[in-house]
Amino acid sequence: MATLFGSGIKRREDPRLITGKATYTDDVKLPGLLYAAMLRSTYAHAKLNQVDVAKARKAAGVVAVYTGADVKDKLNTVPCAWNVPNCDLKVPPHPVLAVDKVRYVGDGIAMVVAESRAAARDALDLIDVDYDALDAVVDPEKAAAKGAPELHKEVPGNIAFTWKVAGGDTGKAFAEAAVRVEQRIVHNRLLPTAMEPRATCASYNAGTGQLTCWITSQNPHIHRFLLSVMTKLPEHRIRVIAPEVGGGFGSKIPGYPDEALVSFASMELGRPVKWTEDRSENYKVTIHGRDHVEYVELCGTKDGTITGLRTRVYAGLGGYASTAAPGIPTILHGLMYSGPYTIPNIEGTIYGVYTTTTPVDAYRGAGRPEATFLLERMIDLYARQIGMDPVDVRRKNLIPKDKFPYTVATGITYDSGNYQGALDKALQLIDYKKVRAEQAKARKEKRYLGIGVTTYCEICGLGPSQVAGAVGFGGGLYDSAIVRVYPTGVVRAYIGGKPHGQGEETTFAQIVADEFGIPVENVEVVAGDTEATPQGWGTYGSRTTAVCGSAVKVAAQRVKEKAKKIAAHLLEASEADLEWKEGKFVVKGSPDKGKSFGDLALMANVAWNMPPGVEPGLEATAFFDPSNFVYPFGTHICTVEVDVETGEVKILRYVAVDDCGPQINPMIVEGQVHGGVIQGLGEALQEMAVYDEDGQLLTGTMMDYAVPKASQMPKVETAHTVTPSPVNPLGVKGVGETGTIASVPTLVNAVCDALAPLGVTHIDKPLTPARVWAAIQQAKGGTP
Amino acid sequence: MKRTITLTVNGAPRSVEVEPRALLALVLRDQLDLTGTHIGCDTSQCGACTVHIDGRAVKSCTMLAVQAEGHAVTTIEGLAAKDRLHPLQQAFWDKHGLQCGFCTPGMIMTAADLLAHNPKPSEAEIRHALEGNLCRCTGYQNIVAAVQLAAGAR
Amino acid sequence: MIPTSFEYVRAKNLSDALKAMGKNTKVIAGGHSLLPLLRFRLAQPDMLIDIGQLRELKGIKRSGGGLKIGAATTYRELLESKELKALYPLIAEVTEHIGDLQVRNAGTIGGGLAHADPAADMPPVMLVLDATFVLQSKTGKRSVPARKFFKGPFTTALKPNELLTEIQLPALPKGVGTAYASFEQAASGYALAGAVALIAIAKGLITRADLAFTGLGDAPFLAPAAAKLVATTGDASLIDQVAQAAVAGVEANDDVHAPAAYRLHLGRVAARRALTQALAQAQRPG
Amino acid sequence: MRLDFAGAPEIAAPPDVVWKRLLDHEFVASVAPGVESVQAVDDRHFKVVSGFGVGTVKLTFQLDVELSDVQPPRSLKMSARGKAPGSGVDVRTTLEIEPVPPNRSRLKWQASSEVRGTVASVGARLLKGTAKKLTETFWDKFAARVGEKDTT
Repeated sequence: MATLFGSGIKRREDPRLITGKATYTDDVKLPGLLYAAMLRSTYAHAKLNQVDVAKARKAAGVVAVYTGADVKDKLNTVPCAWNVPNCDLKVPPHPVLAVDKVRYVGDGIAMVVAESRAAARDALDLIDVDYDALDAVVDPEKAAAKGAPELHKEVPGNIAFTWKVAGGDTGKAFAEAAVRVEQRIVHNRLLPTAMEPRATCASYNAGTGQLTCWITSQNPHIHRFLLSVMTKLPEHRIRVIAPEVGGGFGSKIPGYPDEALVSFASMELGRPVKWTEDRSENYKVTIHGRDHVEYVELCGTKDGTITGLRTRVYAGLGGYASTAAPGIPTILHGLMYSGPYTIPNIEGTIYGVYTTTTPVDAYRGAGRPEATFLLERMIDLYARQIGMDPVDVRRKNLIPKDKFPYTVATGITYDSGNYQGALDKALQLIDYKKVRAEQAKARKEKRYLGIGVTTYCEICGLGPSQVAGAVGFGGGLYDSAIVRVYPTGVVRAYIGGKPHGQGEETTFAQIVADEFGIPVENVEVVAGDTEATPQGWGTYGSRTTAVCGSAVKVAAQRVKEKAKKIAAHLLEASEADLEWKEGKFVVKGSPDKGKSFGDLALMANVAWNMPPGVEPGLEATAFFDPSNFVYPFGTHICTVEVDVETGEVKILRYVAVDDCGPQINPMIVEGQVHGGVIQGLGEALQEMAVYDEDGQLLTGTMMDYAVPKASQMPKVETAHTVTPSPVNPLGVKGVGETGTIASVPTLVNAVCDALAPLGVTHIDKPLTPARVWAAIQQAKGGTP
Repeated sequence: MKRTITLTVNGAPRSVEVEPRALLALVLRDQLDLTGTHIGCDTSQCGACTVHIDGRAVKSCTMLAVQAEGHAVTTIEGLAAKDRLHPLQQAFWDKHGLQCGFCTPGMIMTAADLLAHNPKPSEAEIRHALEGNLCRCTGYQNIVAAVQLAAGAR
Repeated sequence: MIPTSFEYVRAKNLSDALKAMGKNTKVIAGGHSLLPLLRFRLAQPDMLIDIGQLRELKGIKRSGGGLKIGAATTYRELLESKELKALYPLIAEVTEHIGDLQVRNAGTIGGGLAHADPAADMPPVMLVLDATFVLQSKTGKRSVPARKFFKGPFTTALKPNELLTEIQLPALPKGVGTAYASFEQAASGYALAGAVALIAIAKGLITRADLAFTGLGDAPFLAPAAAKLVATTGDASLIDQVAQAAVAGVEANDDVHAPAAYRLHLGRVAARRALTQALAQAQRPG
Repeated sequence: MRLDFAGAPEIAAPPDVVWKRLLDHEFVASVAPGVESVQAVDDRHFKVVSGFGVGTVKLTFQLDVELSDVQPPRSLKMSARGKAPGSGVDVRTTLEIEPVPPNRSRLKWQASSEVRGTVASVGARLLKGTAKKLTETFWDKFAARVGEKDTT
């Protein structure tokens, strides 16, 4: 039987999705369902004097209205779960509804529960709020400056933490360096924009004391844990179901106030309650991404050896510390400053800063896109300064493929890699020499062609639990699976992860079917229900295949070991004499004497004739804890032409070579790369959340926040190399975030390269035509 | 004031009591149990709510249910005959034209309108036709490929 | 996102619709301008009068050498009209820019014009083509030139009890070329700056030159500078001068998407491109 | 979102007449577009209900208006804080009357508005031109009406 591993079979989750039969959270309907709506602050920063809900309580269809005062003693505050050590982290209380102060536009003030969506919405307009305005501060660098308005009395100067990373002797490296380049880099704030807005549907059964919550969650077990903390209900009384989830990109990781509020309402009222955010509400209250102001310096020799990197980063956290927020600009960012290079001296200081804006947390790539971007931008600036081809500079500094495992200056150890291999492949695909020649020719004709190259590696497959503990993550980062074989030989894998578009219902079935030599149709993957699945830590950080997939593999192996015992018993042979051949255990030398997986499934479950001391049943649970993170890598190259009259950027070609180890399903891997690259190109070209100085979100709808459209985006040419990881039994690395991590600097480098003849060195993303045009005017010496 | 409206939904006559302000998308979802039609925005940008009215793709969250009175509404649930897949549904499956699937019903409904009136669209025409449907997962490439496949299959 | 409550009537005929119009009523056809505002509760009418299905407001008819277009004709219907494409290819070209496929299926030309979004694509076309709008109320009808219709952002010559019922397009001169050049805001698709040009030629010389902008200011506007092209051959440097003069002194919009200086610059580029293309089209033999 | 506008219309009336009109809240309300009601709490505080909008967009705001730094007949400051469901607005206006000999005046006004909530996040594109137009129209109309003979 041909192996399924490596086969691009069609996705098994698709039939329900393409026919409209899938159930997302807002599709859940229960008898007696009530609807909740939230009143949100219109001020970014204000003292909350009085919240008058009297009229709203009396309105038709309204069942209850709750304010901060009503719930503050009944619900705990929203926890922050990533308590990064050694950085003096300050996490002030985050009430589920504002009590005395609001700290961003969208901060919750009251919840209305009513018989219909319309009645709940109508009642919001009847609530009168009296505020005293306070000064807002939206820029993290400004918020960290002396005299800035303070958000929390517990956090003087708004500095949530000061985290440092250091390796080597950076001071000496810079003092001795022949070449130094520096650049201020701003990472535009982004709105994750999962197409499905967030929703929660809570149903409390007073008889059993059981709360069932449908949540748009990337990690139902984490949500169960956080809900338990917030609602004070014991964890075993909470069942979280993440049904179909319409994208997350990090925005459906955190615990949110509204999830606890809706649960609370159901517990108070004894009826199910559902809340679904509008898109404009999503843009105000669901976490945002990025938002860094960075000061970066890089030093090296005149012939292209990088000797040092130094950063000072102001990372905006928004009004409160969201669930994983402190870990993003620190552990997932600062530790990756070496990228795929042998940079001996690295020093970074990261300030986490509270600002009067929506909380910022993990958004696709989370910390690594910012690290990769600053490094790849600096390398291009450095290459230009020393007059070397940026590819040659990269090649000169890449970690050699025979040096793995390799420990970089920031202290982490990369699992495996062949960075030169991916670079060579990408150069060959784009025909680098030829495009450079075309560029030279075009420049003579006053056409502005640019070539952008990124060589990257990233940290994912999060991660060993012991390390998670050491860096303050509030949970282990192992994952789990139960592989259960039914009497008729069909199999279910119950997994801790919660796929929401990544296709693990297919890839994990491929793993199991291969292990048992059965058709993939006979395997089903079950995810997203804490009552059915073992403890998992979620689908994010490109971890699910590397960690949870490995748990599936291990559990399946355990099942097979037990099946082998039963086979040996039934065949009256010793286990040592059995071999697995074409889906059967056969006695070596007598290939017609064998037991198929189906035979063994039946015998194990009916258990009429088990080997002595072997329990009935055929299932196994595995908790897989990886020995290290995985570090996928690759090279992306893009060519652009810039219309210098209008600032418009046209992408001519985009080539992505990624190495995520062996690919279980190449079709799915390719899809992840496509989506990741386009999401990164959105960040690089057009996405930008803009606040005004008063903290009003000016890009509050899809009319102003430019999510990429089909007509705006190019085709992506993909290829790969295969370098297995030694840290998990599948050898796989992650591929969910690589596209986004690599594409942003690739595009920006290409545009800056195109405009080099005009003297443009750097443009802060997104490279909207307006910004590109302004940079050209500035470089020309005119005012933009 | 609520009123009863009659419309044809996926080939069958349906009567439903609605307020004039009720959006067609919410009536389909909440009252007619057709939850394949999704709502992803409030400004008519994302297209997740796309259905057909009298054979033409419209955004059902930018339309009042009362406006649909007397018309034929087709949703993703009614695009193909029972237990069969429409060529576009098949093509989206074959070409990995979806990941989380939330935008997919709207995407397919728009593509169906495109192909009904332009059976052999170019890649540029497909991308232009899908401007009103946002997908955050796929990067569109496989969606375009799926529409091309379905066009070829017709 | 649920609108406030309102009453709804579907007009049986135009006269019913006109009679129903009153204080705090709104007319709805396709609804694509109105519905988002209703959902955000930025508009809170007491009653909606649905004219979207009135046959008497639909359709494209020949009239003299021009066309009469019913206000409730959808953009889709415009695109499907062979007559429109033959007589006013400009309208077909611009219509493809409006909204997206679904919006074009439901949105109507009259609805869009009456909404008078200062960055909409169609209003400058109406200025350049010198269209006439028929406005009707229960007491009668009047004709208003498009050039006197757009008063400011979302503000038109329509009185509260009046309805835009028909768009009348005069015949175009022989030897005419038209073009639209625009730069779209990436999210909404509305124009950051757009220019529509019409150039007619006789015996090698320009006999008529009209240029209008959208997206730059509070309302679409005609640029008088275009007249400088008349009686010339319209060489590139003159077109450039005209484009520059056309935006000189304009107080351009300024927002998160584009600062005023950039908008003006785009306006100039759009003007130059539209004029150049229109001229080339006018010069085409046949 | 902050919006700053200014103007300086000339008025065909002397400063003391302009000043009188400026403090006459009923007159001011009759000039303002969309004002539905004005209630004087005292001679410095007013409660105003006013529609704000243009075209299809219309919101009704409850405004608290306060006059300060009143220096007859030269200058005053007027602040208005308004609330509508989901939105808010603060407008601070500075007014100065300059005599224009022999018998006319110039009304120099500067208005600084801060807009919050739905109107700011959704309406930015709709709002800027509209707010400017409304503010300018108001003061131009005020100037024109004060200058009309029958109003003095």
